[in-house]
Amino acid sequence: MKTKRGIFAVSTVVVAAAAMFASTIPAQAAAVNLKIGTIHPLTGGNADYGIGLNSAAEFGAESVTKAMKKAKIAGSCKIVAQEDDQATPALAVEAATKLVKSDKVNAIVGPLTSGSTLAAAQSVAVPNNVVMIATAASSPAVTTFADKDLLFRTYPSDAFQAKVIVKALQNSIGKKGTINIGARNDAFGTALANVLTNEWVRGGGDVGQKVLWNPENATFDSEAKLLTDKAPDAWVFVDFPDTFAKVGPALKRTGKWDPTKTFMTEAFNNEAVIQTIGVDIMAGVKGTSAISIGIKADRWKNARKKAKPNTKETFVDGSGYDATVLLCLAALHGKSVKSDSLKKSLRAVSGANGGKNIPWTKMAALVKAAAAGQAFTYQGAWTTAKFDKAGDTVGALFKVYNVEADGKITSDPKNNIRF
Amino acid sequence: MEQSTVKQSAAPILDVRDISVSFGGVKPVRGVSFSIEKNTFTSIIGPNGAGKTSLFNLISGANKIDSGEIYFKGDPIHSIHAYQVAQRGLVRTFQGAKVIRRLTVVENLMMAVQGNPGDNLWGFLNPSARKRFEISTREEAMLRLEQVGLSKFANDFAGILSGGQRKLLDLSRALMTSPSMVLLDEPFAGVNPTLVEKLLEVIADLRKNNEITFLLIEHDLETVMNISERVIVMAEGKIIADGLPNSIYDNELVIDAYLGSRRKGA
Amino acid sequence: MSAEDSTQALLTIENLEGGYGDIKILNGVNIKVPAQSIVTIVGPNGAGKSTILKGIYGIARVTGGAVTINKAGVITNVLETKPHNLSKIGIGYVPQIDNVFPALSIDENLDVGYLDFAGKTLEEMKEDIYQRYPDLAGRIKDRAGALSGGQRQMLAMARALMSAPDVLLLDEPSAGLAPALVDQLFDELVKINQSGVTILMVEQNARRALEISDYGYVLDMGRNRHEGEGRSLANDPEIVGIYFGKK
Amino acid sequence: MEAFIQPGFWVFVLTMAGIYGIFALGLQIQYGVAGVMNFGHVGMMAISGYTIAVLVIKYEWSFWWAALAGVSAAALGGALLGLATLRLSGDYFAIASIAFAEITRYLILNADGVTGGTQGTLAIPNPKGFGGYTDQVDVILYWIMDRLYPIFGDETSRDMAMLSVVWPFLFLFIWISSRLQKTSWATVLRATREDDDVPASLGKNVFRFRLQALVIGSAFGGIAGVFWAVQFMLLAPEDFLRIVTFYGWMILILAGATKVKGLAIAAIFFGFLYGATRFLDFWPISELSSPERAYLRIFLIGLVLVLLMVKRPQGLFGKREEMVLE
Amino acid sequence: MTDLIQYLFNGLVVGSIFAIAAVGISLLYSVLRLVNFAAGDFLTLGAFITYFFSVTIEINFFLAIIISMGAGMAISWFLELVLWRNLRRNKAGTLALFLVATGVALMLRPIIQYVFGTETRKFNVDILKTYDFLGARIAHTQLMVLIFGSLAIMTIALFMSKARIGKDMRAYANNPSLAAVSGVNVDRVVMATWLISGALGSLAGVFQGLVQGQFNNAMGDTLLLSFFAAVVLGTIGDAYGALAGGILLGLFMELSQLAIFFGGVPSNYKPVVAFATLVLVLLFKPEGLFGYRTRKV
Repeated sequence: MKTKRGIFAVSTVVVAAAAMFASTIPAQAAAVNLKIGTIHPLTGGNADYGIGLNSAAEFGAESVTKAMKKAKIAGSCKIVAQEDDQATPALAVEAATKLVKSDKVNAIVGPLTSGSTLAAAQSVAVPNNVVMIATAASSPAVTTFADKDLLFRTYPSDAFQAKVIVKALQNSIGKKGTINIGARNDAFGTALANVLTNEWVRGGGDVGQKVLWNPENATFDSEAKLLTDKAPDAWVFVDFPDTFAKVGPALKRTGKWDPTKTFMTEAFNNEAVIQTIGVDIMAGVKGTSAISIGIKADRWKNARKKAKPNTKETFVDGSGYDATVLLCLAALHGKSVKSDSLKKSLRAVSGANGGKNIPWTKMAALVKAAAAGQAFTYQGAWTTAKFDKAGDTVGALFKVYNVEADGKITSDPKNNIRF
Repeated sequence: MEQSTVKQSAAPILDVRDISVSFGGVKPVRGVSFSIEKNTFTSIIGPNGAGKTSLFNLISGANKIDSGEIYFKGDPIHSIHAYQVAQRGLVRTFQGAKVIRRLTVVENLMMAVQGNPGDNLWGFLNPSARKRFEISTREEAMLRLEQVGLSKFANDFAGILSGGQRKLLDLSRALMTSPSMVLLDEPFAGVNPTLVEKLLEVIADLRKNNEITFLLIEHDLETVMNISERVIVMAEGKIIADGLPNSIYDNELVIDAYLGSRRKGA
Repeated sequence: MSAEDSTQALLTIENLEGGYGDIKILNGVNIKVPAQSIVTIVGPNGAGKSTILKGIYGIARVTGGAVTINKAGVITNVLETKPHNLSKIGIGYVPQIDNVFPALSIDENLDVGYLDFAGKTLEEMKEDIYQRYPDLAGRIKDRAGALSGGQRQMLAMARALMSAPDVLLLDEPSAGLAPALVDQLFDELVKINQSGVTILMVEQNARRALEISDYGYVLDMGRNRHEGEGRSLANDPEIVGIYFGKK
Repeated sequence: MEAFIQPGFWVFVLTMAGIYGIFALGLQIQYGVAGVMNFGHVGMMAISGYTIAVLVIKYEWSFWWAALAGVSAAALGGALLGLATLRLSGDYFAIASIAFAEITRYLILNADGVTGGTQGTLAIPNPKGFGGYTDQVDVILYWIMDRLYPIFGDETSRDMAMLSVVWPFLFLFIWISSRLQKTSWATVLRATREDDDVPASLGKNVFRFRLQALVIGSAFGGIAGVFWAVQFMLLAPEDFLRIVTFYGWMILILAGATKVKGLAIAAIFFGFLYGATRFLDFWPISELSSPERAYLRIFLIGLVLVLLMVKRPQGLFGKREEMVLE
Repeated sequence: MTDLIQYLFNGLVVGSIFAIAAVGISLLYSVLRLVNFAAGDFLTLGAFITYFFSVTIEINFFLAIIISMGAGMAISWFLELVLWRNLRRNKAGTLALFLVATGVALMLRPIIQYVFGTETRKFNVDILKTYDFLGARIAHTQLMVLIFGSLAIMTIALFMSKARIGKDMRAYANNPSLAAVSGVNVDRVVMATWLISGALGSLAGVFQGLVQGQFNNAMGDTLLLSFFAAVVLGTIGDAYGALAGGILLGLFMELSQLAIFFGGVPSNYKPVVAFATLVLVLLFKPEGLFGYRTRKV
């Protein structure tokens, strides 16, 4: 027994030493230098989101690099080029081609829109075997798209989001209500509105009015009128803040809209956005949003504000940060910048293979764990990605947020939705 | 209105019946009727604003008439497009001579030929026929240019031609369509006398050999008197006299039209 | 031309040459317009009558000669004055066609013609005009495009008079007018002249115009061909010869 | 600099230049020959591309028949536009043609049951469950890539195969077009550019000639749409904004409106301008943030367009009077 | 009935913005033969300059609007001096002007983005206050636009019909050569045209920002074609026509959603209504609704 215990102890020490040796030496021997390129709309109507995501991605790369230096892990994780696609698919392809062919990046973060994402993946990422993590593409088509497992996304699919919203709705008004749906007439809005309709009707509910609005409309009063003429049990709006900033006042002005019966997407889980649109419009609105377990969203915002004081935040920024950090961690984890390795490691570090939760706040622990080749669950600034087979995020936990009368966003953990 | 002494046969080549037109508040042509015999040379004279060019615009189909009828070779032409009128063999020249400045002189002429397979888009598919046609067209065009002394400009842009040369080009181009009748709108104004002589010869030759009918608007009355078999005088949109050239000299109405009537009682 | 002559003449045209593009129409035209007179230029079609006026207004190209206006001893070179400043040196012009603004009302047509240093206020000026043309006064709000030919001509003249010109240049004022209106027009011109405005006109209706003119010029082939006192020139058989090419 | 000299991106840029070249060729026939100012040309490309995608994905047509149908649909679009508005004078027609292209785009955007709507062609409902339409062409492209591989090795790409297809076609079309422009058909059209009355007085149906030019030009727009569809393998309504038409015009003006043979060089020039501005990251421009560099890029393209029109409206190869005499 | 009043009202609000922007475009076309493709970006610029002065620097909103109109005038005039004048001197054709205007728009847009940022902005105006009117709901901002818009429209109309330079502009647009011989100073007319269109562009931008509640840098460009539709509807080159065309188009776009029109045109087809109106007008009445055919000489 004694000897056995002794042997066990010795072997443990040896194994541990070997493990330590293994985890430090090879890393120094083959330093991993990951080159990332980003594609976002930096000009045009969607530039606001693109610029925010861009700086968030930079912040992500810098955070990882800093932590690596501190932990004396050799190698780097760099954003080598940032391209503009004006949210048009053709330009996204052009940008991706430049990143892959000229800058020789190992991975791409972006683009923003589903159209751009699919085009860039289809024409560039897939044929050239380059990993891509989309930052805001939500179209269900991304899931079914034949991507040779190269296309990931940190933003949840509409199919998934719709389920969450429907669940929240059902928890709130029951399964058999009538809802009115308003959505922006673009890839994001129409897809989510459709899936939402299907899910809600399947659950036994009714859809009264469904109105699609063009983001570039001069006014939205007529649309607001259609949506409020017959009061439903609840409203669901699928929109981005820049458009809803025009729709919201129009809704309010009808006098028939009840914000407390309104559910919205994650885009509005942001106090700055609430302020911009107007607290008096948004007070009472509910919505669902993916959350990281145990960390307040504000912490990331404050941290970025410190690191990048000049960029204005938008709701989606955390997604760009997570995408970049995950790529860097995956490179460390697989000790390679090759796509096949990145693909595999992205799952290992995102929590798809299980492992303990490590939040983004503990970057040192994250890089060490990754460099050690461990599987863990990265608790991101935006969500817990847990990439599934299709590369979609199936984040674990959603909160139901509520906009208070003073514009603060609160949520009751009791209402959290778990998948 | 004074009726002509020129004989009228049963089937005139051009028959204009009581046509009128108005633009806005202006009525440039008011109830004009006349007919033109085949292979004749008739001139229309009259002071500025008499409606002569407006009349040509109506006959050639460039403008639509408000009322009346126009027959060419027995068929009505008042309700068809200008290009259809031209295709039937009634072509015109323009006051001030319109040339296509950015086409070469010879291209200006070649464009006028009818039935060019190259005109038809599908003619593109039959290059040999097109080529053959264009070669023969070019020959014909060069001949015409030689006639009027423009052959040395054949491959220059028409834009470089002087006013007189443009008139020659305009006339030659009209003739390239192989017309049976030509409306000439002041073809001699600004052309130097020797070329006018030349032109007159060409016209005489055409009348003799090709049986082309001419209707002329001209200001230079001397020329008109010399070459016309018949003169129609217009004033204020109406025909005020129609007859043999010499008859109009003594016509008080005509003199009044030109010099203005005296004040009544003056 | 003697110095004395040129001081008497309000408007002097000397050896004017020019045309359109490279087509030369004027081959040296000399015209003198004494103050307070009516001078008429006649001649067969294509003689270059209108080109003189268009040359003054920069619409036709002038290649030689001079045009001067002499107001109380102050001599101004007309050819070097921009078209929009000609009304300021006392020259009013009524083109033959397109001589009103069809989209503007009658009142507005007059407003556009008004010059603020004309000595009278706009209202006074318009009052004068409307008194002179009661036909126009009745429909001041109507678009000029809705006017008949005669009324248009009247309006065009009225517009030119709004700048209180010393000399009025008229390009075939009777063109396109019904015979009854022609009488009215020439009566009108005499009245305008009597109110102190010098008139230089180009006219197709040679006899009628010359009858009211103090002096007349006959042009042919862009040159002075004949001239004389108005009424006698009107009855001069030589004109018929010039017109009908009997040389 | 190192990134700048990598060939891969330039292969893409050249391919796109070729497609834009074919696109501009349509405008060249319409404007350079017939004087028709079509500012809705991008609509024809959209019509063609979408026709192909819908027919292949939804109705399982062969790509080749679908491509033929696409080009025909674009030509038909041109005919429709022409029949409706070609009698209008220049600027009116230009505005009407923009409206036509925008209507086309909005219809594509909103007819989601047919076109995939906002989601792009991937969302076209189809029996197979996957919205690709390039399988048949890809067979050829891969065959070409196999032939290119021994020469270029790992640099071989689908773009390279496309490049080797697009450019011969561009040259072929330029050749056809220049032949076409030697016919008397083109002579008549050049005459109509200056004056309608003269050709009409010579028995030429001006409207028919002009309509033909519009239809042929639109067909070239449709052909560009075929290549565009193959190149991107996926179409979305945002690809067909009116700015694309202006890029076509820019190439045409660079070439000199009447100089069909200059188009190829102008297309390369434009492609380079458009692509090279993505590399504006050397000092001192590198001091700017990436969004600022993106603004600068758009600004520069605008500036080049303005300077070109002010300083050299006749383009690289054209004669000045071509532009002056509108 | 309430529906009708509501849509009518919404249409009038949109229409008055269209009208104000369309007059500027129409004047530029009639005087300079310039189809101003940069007009949309001038709207955006006007809104942002007003924002800068009224929100960032916090001066009076109306004063800020006036400053912004002044800036619009200044920039327009500047472009005339450095660009358009030279093009006219070079006898640039319609196409050249088309393309240069597009180039200007391409240049202006990034400048606006660079200077004012990409964020969504809003004025310090209560966008929620509403009034009841015969069952229809009327927003404070809409009412502001309607009142000040009508004032602006009346001012423009008065200016065009009463002020000397306004009449000169119309005269010049109507018959340039006669205007010149009538003593109209062409240089002054050109300058006035730019100044007016610059000022109106800014004003329309502010109004649009007010009606939307919020705006970003893409605001003007997306509306550009609607403005052109309004200009064509009201007869190109006719200032009064543009005013009427703008209001009609606004009404037409909003009223098309009423059930009596094909069961109500869905909201996402609204732009199609505008462009289709444009094409139909061009098709059946190319001289515009208020145009009249002039004599063919």
